[in-house]
Amino acid sequence: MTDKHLSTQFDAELSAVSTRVLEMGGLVEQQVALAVESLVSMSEERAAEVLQTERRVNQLELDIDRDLSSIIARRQPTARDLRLLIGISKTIGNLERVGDEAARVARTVQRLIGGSSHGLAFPTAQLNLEAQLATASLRRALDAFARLDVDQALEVIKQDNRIDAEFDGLLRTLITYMMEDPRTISASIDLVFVAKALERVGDHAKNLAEQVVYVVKGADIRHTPLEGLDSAVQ
Amino acid sequence: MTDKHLSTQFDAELSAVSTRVLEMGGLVEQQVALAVESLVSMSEERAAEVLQTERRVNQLELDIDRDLSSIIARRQPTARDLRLLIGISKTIGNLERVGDEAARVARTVQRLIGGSSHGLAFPTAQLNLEAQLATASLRRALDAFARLDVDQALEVIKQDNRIDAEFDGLLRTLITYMMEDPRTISASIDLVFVAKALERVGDHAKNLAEQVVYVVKGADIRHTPLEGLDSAVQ
Amino acid sequence: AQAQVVKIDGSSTVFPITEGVAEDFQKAKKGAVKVTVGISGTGGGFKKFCRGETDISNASRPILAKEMADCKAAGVEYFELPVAFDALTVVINPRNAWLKQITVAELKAIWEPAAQGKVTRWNQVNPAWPDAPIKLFGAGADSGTFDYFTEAINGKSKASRGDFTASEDDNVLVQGVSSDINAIGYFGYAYYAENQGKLKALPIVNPKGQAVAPSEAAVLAGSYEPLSRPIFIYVNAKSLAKPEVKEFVEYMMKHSAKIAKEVKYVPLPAKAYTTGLDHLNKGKKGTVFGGKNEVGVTIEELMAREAAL
Amino acid sequence: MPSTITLPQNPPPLKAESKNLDFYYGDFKALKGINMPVYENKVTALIGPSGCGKSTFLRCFNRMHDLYPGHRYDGSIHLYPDEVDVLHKSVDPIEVRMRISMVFQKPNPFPKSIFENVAYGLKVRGERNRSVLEDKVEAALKGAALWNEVKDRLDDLAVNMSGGQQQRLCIARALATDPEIILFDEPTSALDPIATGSIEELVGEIKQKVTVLIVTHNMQQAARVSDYTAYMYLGELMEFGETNDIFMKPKRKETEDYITGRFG
Amino acid sequence: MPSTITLPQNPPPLKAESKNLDFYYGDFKALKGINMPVYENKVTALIGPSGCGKSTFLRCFNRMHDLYPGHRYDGSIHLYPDEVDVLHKSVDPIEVRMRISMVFQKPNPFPKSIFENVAYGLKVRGERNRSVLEDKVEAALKGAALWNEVKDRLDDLAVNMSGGQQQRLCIARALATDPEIILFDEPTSALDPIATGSIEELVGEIKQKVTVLIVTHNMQQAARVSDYTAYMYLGELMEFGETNDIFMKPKRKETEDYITGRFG
Amino acid sequence: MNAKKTLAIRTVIRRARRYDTLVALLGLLALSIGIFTLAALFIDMAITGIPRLNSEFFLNFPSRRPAEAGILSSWVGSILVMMVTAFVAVPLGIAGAIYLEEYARKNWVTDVIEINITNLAGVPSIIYGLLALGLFVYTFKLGQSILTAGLTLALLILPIVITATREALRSIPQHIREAAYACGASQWQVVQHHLLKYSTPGILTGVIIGMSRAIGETAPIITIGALTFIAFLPPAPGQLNVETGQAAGLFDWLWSPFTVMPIQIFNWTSRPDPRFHENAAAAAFVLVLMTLSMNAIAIWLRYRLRKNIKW
Amino acid sequence: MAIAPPDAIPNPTVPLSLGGEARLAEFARLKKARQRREALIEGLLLLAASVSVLTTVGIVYILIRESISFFSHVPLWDFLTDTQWTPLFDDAHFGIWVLMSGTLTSSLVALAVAIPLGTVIAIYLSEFAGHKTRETLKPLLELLSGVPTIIYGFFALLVVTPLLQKIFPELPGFNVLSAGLVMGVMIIPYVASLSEDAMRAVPMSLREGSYAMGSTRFQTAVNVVVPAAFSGIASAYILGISRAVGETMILAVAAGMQPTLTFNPMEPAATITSFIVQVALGDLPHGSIGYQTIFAAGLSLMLLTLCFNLAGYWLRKRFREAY
Ligand SMILES: Nc1ncnc2c1ncn2[C@@H]1O[C@H](COP(=O)(O)OP(=O)(O)OP(=O)(O)O)[C@@H](O)[C@H]1O
Ligand SMILES: Nc1ncnc2c1ncn2[C@@H]1O[C@H](COP(=O)(O)OP(=O)(O)OP(=O)(O)O)[C@@H](O)[C@H]1O
Ligand SMILES: [Mg+2]
Ligand SMILES: [Mg+2]
Ligand SMILES: O=P([O-])([O-])[O-]
Repeated sequence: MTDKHLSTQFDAELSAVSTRVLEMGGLVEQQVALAVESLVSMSEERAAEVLQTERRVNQLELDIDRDLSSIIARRQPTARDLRLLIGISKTIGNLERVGDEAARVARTVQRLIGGSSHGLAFPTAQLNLEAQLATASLRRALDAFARLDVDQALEVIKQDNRIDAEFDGLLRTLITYMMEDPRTISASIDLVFVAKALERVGDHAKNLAEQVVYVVKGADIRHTPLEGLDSAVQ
Repeated sequence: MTDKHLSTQFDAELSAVSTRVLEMGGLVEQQVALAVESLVSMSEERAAEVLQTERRVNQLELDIDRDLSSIIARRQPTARDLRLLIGISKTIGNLERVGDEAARVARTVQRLIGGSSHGLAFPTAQLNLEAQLATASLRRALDAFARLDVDQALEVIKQDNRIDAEFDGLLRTLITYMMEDPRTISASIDLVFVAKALERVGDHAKNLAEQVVYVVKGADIRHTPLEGLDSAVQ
Repeated sequence: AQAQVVKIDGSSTVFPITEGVAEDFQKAKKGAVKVTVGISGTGGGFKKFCRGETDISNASRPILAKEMADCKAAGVEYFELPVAFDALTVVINPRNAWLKQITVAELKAIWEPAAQGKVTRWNQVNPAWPDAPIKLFGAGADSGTFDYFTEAINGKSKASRGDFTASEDDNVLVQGVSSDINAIGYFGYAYYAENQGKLKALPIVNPKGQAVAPSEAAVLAGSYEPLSRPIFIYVNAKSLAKPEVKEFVEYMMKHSAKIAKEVKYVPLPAKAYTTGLDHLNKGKKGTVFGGKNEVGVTIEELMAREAAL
Repeated sequence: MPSTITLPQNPPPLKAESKNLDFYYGDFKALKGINMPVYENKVTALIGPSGCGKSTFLRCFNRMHDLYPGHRYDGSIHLYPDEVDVLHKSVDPIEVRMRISMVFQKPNPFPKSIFENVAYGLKVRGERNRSVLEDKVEAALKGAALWNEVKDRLDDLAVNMSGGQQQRLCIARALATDPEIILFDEPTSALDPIATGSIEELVGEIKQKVTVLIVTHNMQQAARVSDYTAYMYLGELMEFGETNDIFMKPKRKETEDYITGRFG
Repeated sequence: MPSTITLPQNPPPLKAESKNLDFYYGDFKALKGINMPVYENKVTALIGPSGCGKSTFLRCFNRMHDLYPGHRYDGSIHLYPDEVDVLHKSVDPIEVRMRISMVFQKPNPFPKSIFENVAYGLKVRGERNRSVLEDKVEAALKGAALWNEVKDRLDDLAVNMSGGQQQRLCIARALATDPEIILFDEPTSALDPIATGSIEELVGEIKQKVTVLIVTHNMQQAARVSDYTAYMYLGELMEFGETNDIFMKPKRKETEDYITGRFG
Repeated sequence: MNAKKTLAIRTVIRRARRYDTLVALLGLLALSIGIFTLAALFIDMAITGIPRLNSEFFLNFPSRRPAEAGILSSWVGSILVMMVTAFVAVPLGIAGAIYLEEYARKNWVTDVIEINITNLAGVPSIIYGLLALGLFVYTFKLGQSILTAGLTLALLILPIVITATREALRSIPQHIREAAYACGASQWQVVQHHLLKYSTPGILTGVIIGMSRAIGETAPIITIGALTFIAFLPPAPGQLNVETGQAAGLFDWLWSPFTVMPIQIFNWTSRPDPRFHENAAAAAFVLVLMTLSMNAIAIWLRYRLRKNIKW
Repeated sequence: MAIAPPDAIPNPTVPLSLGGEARLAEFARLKKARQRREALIEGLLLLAASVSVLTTVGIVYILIRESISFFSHVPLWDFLTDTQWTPLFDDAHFGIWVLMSGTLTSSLVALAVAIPLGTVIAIYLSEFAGHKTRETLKPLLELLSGVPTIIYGFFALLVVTPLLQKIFPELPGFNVLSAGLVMGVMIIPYVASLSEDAMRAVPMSLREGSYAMGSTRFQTAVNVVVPAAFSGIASAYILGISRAVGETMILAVAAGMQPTLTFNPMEPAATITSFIVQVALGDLPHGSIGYQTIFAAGLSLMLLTLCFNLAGYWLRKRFREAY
């Protein structure tokens, strides 16, 4: 065929979906950042903004999922195309859950603001660090997805440990806080959930990265121990 | 066609996958029950058993997902068939996460057993109740899936509130425990996570139920508020 | 551009003579006059002639009453001019050694209608002849030859047995007789003359009791009886007004004798041609036969008769 | 049984509409009371099991049945904007065919040159001016994504091209006369997936200029190329609606059974 | 370019194998050094763009090319277990065809009764006993899922059946003689999705008894019915492997481009 | 497959193969009977006739002297008659076939016409002669001219041309018609632009088969009164008449008397003088060669035209 | 779910961008001119088509007109039952059966040659011979039908009959056998060529189907090709029969023109056609009863061929190729 016509329609549809996924990713990323910010600055508005975005993310998930099934129903995707669609389907699920975690953080912030624990000292720096790690992970995973970059995806997966370690540290710190001043327990438990949420963001970023590997290599590396990773990707 | 041949192969493949999903569901259900049991009886073996099962569940998730994509690649499913496949894909994701929660509980049990909090009094009854509610929800959701019973699925969705309420109550109880005796904080935090895990099981059961509605009715009711549910399903 | 054309049609028997004359005449006139000669049989020829479509009609028998009526109806008047003799020749296979001559009666016994299906062996005709099947070959029932032969032998025109091999094409008959030792057949003299190697002409016992074989001399002498017949051309009287037709007829009367010989017919005595021309010039129109075929008339007799339309 | 017709929320302008259309082959009633809209600049797909009357319905639009004896139309097919009833006795079928082109199942180029094939419709319309012809042929070939492949051999015989090229040529031939509607009767069933793909792309593109009605046996093709889908069964229109809905959420059990292959 | 051949981990027993197979139509080399295994009681699909040599390759297996002048085989196709080379000069093509049946693109029943069609192969093999014939015909028709439809009209002319039924009849005809391999050359391209579905079911079932080699233009069909898939291009075997792998994780870019429709 | 089964199959095959050999041999035998007859005929004609084939034979008029006789008037006549025949039969036949195949409704009338045409093809040619005599010669007064002969033979081969044209039209796939109609073509445009062009090879074949038949026909020409002796050629258009000084009109030759090859042959074969039979053989040889070359042209044309027509 | 009644479908809102008024006006103009031209052409074509019908009408008219006056002299009953045919004799008999027997016998002999040989040749050419062989042999064979029949006549008389006489010394010099045999050879190409065409037209897919079952060529030809091509082959046979029945010159030359009621091919016989040609060339006065016999005979011949053609038509209808 001289005229390069072939499958451009399908490709157009695919890239439209991919774009929306990235849009959703951007939204979610922003959501997480906002949530952390609202926590650190105890800002009611930021928290509200997060919850606002949450609705858009949910809608995006529904939309993209509908598009995906319509594409599958209409085009008979195979190989990489199909993996991409499946990968996207799992990716948006994860993104939505990241959004949920951010919303959870935002709701905690709202509760904290409304609560009595106002003047409490928080391990803000540590929380911030975990938040940074998690968002970075998320951003890198989304980036890997945008470029279908397996190496970067593997990087993300391998780095998940660090967030987990950070979470453990944070948890221990919070327990110390609580033991020192039982009045903070209620608020601290909230922070535990926040930390947990951030840790889950990291997990989801890892899941995203796994999907990138699946899309590109066709290898499903979920539940694969880190050691086995490189050989599975070959 | 007099000979009823048509699409029986596809139907056979579909039902093979469905069977495995139900098998996975059964495993997960059992896992949750075991996890709760291990917690209540502080049984090391039960906990180990849960973790054992976890690997099988993970494997099932991978297998079923592979089968799903292979079916999509090979058969051009549309309408209900496609929705079923997509529903299954989301269902097994949820089931796997239920398994994860059960594993989390089991790991907590292991930690509790290994820890120093031996003689502590726990709000076992309350935990047990939440666990009962969660597993019941899960069982009913799986049942609804097996029979593609929309009414039962809607039931499950509407009842999710009860588990959430139970969790809130439990959380408050635990905070009380912690405040009373700061030595139990560490162990209580573990229990908070257990309670959270059970609450999540309920959430996942709800997600399963949503998929049933999607498969049967083609209506994606995720993120739909309870009030809007009935009209969305029409 | 009305070219000068002389149109002749009719009998196939007469054709070779007319053709020869036409050929020479055209050459003599250096192509200024065109002559066409067709073959539609004597009957077909008269049909056209009596519609005024042809100038001259070849005829191997005299014009018949029906045709005379047709001509009359169309206002066609004509001159009847004999141009040559045809000697109907009875032939047998050259290997046939026992048959030397034949009488008219014997011929009749063989050919008469009553013989059909009954007289099938030679010895039924004459016990002296062998007990062998008779294979009969004769002219087609629609030919002048057939009419003449039946009239001459069976006494009635067209009265013949039907179970013989008939052909319009005399070569076919030649072939038939020459390939069968028990064969007997009859056709025009020319075909015998050209195939003397393959055939044997059977002498006919004439009314005077002589067995005469066909030959120019015998015919001219009038001794080959009753199987020699004159053949004619009929000339449309109106056409004679056209100089080319007149010229052609005159040319024909002058040269027929020579050409008849060339094509193995027996020419008439020279006087017959001049008498013919005479009749023409005197306007002696019509036929001398009165619409019937006749056998055994001599040429002199004919020339003397009064013609009628 | 009444048809299930789901009209879009904001329907695009109508290009044609069949109203209570019955069609008979002799005594056999092949179409039964078909009511269906055809929207302007949209692709409408007709699907259904073999013998359900898809081709019959399609061929009513350009009065192709008039070529054969013993046909009978009842009801009407209105063509907009002038609302002429193409099936009406007083309407000249040739005029209808000048407005509605058709592409057939098997590529059927005339055994003439590529140029003459594409120019044919124009010649029939009395166009003789060579340079006009050349321009229109080029435009049509470009519209059919064939120009680059054939521009250097416009005088070659069309039948020497590959099947996919031939079918694109037939599309160019149909396009050349600026038709208002193009009918496609299983245009790719004789082609391989590659050629099929290129034809499908093409259908997607030409709908910007013309309205397309396409019959196909290939469910996915209907799903891929069309905006609206009509499911026919035993001469009746069972369901009509937006393609996405028909394929993801058919309203009728029969439609679902058919598109999922559980029919029969 | 060497073919990418991914053999399964635990290969099933071999039924046939082509070794360095070249095929020429006159001077045109239509197949180039094809090496490919055919596993017993499995379905192997041949896919590839039009003209890539799928049919040509398939028709080597039963020496169908022998019917036409100007062909030449190089290399071999071994048939197991007896390892006879079906392409060898000394091997009688009729004997090969008695072991390897074929079903064609367009259903081609003989203009005879249904019974005669199915019994034809048996008669050719010298079977005259009516009751044996009846039994085998019944078994074959059952195997082709046609018995219930035709058992009351075995004496009807086969050409009066529907296209799908005719194709199943042709399968019954092929089955009746207990072949070791059945070759299918695009057996459903002339059929609608329903009939196609039933043929595909059938292929899935008969592979329990015979080995199947199928050419198809329909990617999904290959994916649906086959255990192994071979992708051919320009007369070469590009990739061979388990169907799932070929469709989900093709090794070669060319294969992937083809199955995803990005070829060309 | 076990050895026993193989053996059994081989026996069956061997038995079946015997019939193959038998039929092939029979076929060859049958063919050779035909070919042998043809060769015998041809060689026979050639041996007898070829010595006569010199330029004079072609340039001389008939004569009573065998050695001088030639076929000039007859071969010219044959060619002219064929021209008229072709000129009349081809357009009439094609037009009639087009009407029957493309325009006429398919009903019992068409059936009757169809039977009528097959039947006409089987009517002995001499009956056409009778018809022509009554119609052309007597009713229309066309005389015994080239025109009459041409028309008669045209009627004779009309069914052949019609049938061949209909076959050719029928072999044009319906989808070509549909394609043309779908482009908005009217019925006549479809015929003119497509059907006529694509059926040309088939029509040509029919025409030439018909002409080969016509050129050998004897009986009807005799009936209408073709001449046997004619020692001049029809006037060429513009040829000056020596006598009248008038130039011949463009179509004067149509009204001219004529003769044709078969009549010449027929006449010569029935001559007593065997040397005429040699002439007949020579003329027959020429006639067969004429037929042959017409067929050759047909094959060549068909091949050339078919090359560009594929569906 | 919106189930819309048909008239609820909204009307178009946007006017047609292409064309519009001008375009429609142009169409209307084209239409007028076109319709006039089409009507004229159809009329002309109809005229041409009617020529063949008129020819038949003419033939039938002429045959019947003359036959009527013939049958006013000769009772139909005699015509059909008399066992002698001597219309030109003084003692005229008009038993058409005599000529019919000759026609039928000679046709049977010819067909006994042409049909088996033609069919075998067709099978051989279509199923056994290679492409080259077929392409050379078939035109060669078709030449057989291009030879003027009068030449066949002499061939039968001068070559075949003497040969036959070597085998059957009793055989007369003129006989139906030799004429029929030669006529059979002449008809071979009609039968073979048309049958071969019909067999060729059987789609290759059917043949492939048969070969794929393990058939030999013979089995394929007999079981698949011939049945599938049956109607075409039947047409070829019918054409052959028509040719045989209508053949004139061979019989006129070689069969002996002897009107006897016999079905024995070893005897000479006259056929309807040879009788007609004989009379047409002869000296009979036109309009005489003898001359009219040729029309009665011609009418019988036409009826005979009509019967065969009707049979052929029926056969073709009944066994239309169905593959
Ligand atoms: N010319 C005809 N005469 C009589 N009946 C016909 C004719 N053409 C089609 N039919 C019948 O009309 C019905 C509809 O045929 P149609 O060709 O429209 O079906 P289709 O849906 O296009 O099928 P396919 O998918 O096989 O092309 C069928 O039952 C068919 O048998
Ligand atoms: N009889 C033949 N003579 C010469 N070349 C041929 C012949 N048959 C096929 N070919 C050529 O051989 C190549 C392979 O043809 P083949 O029919 O095997 O392709 P295919 O893959 O089956 O294509 P399709 O999908 O169109 O059936 C093509 O290039 C074709 O043009
Ligand atoms: Mg159709
Ligand atoms: Mg192929
Ligand atoms: O042609 P005839 O001489 O026999 O009349």
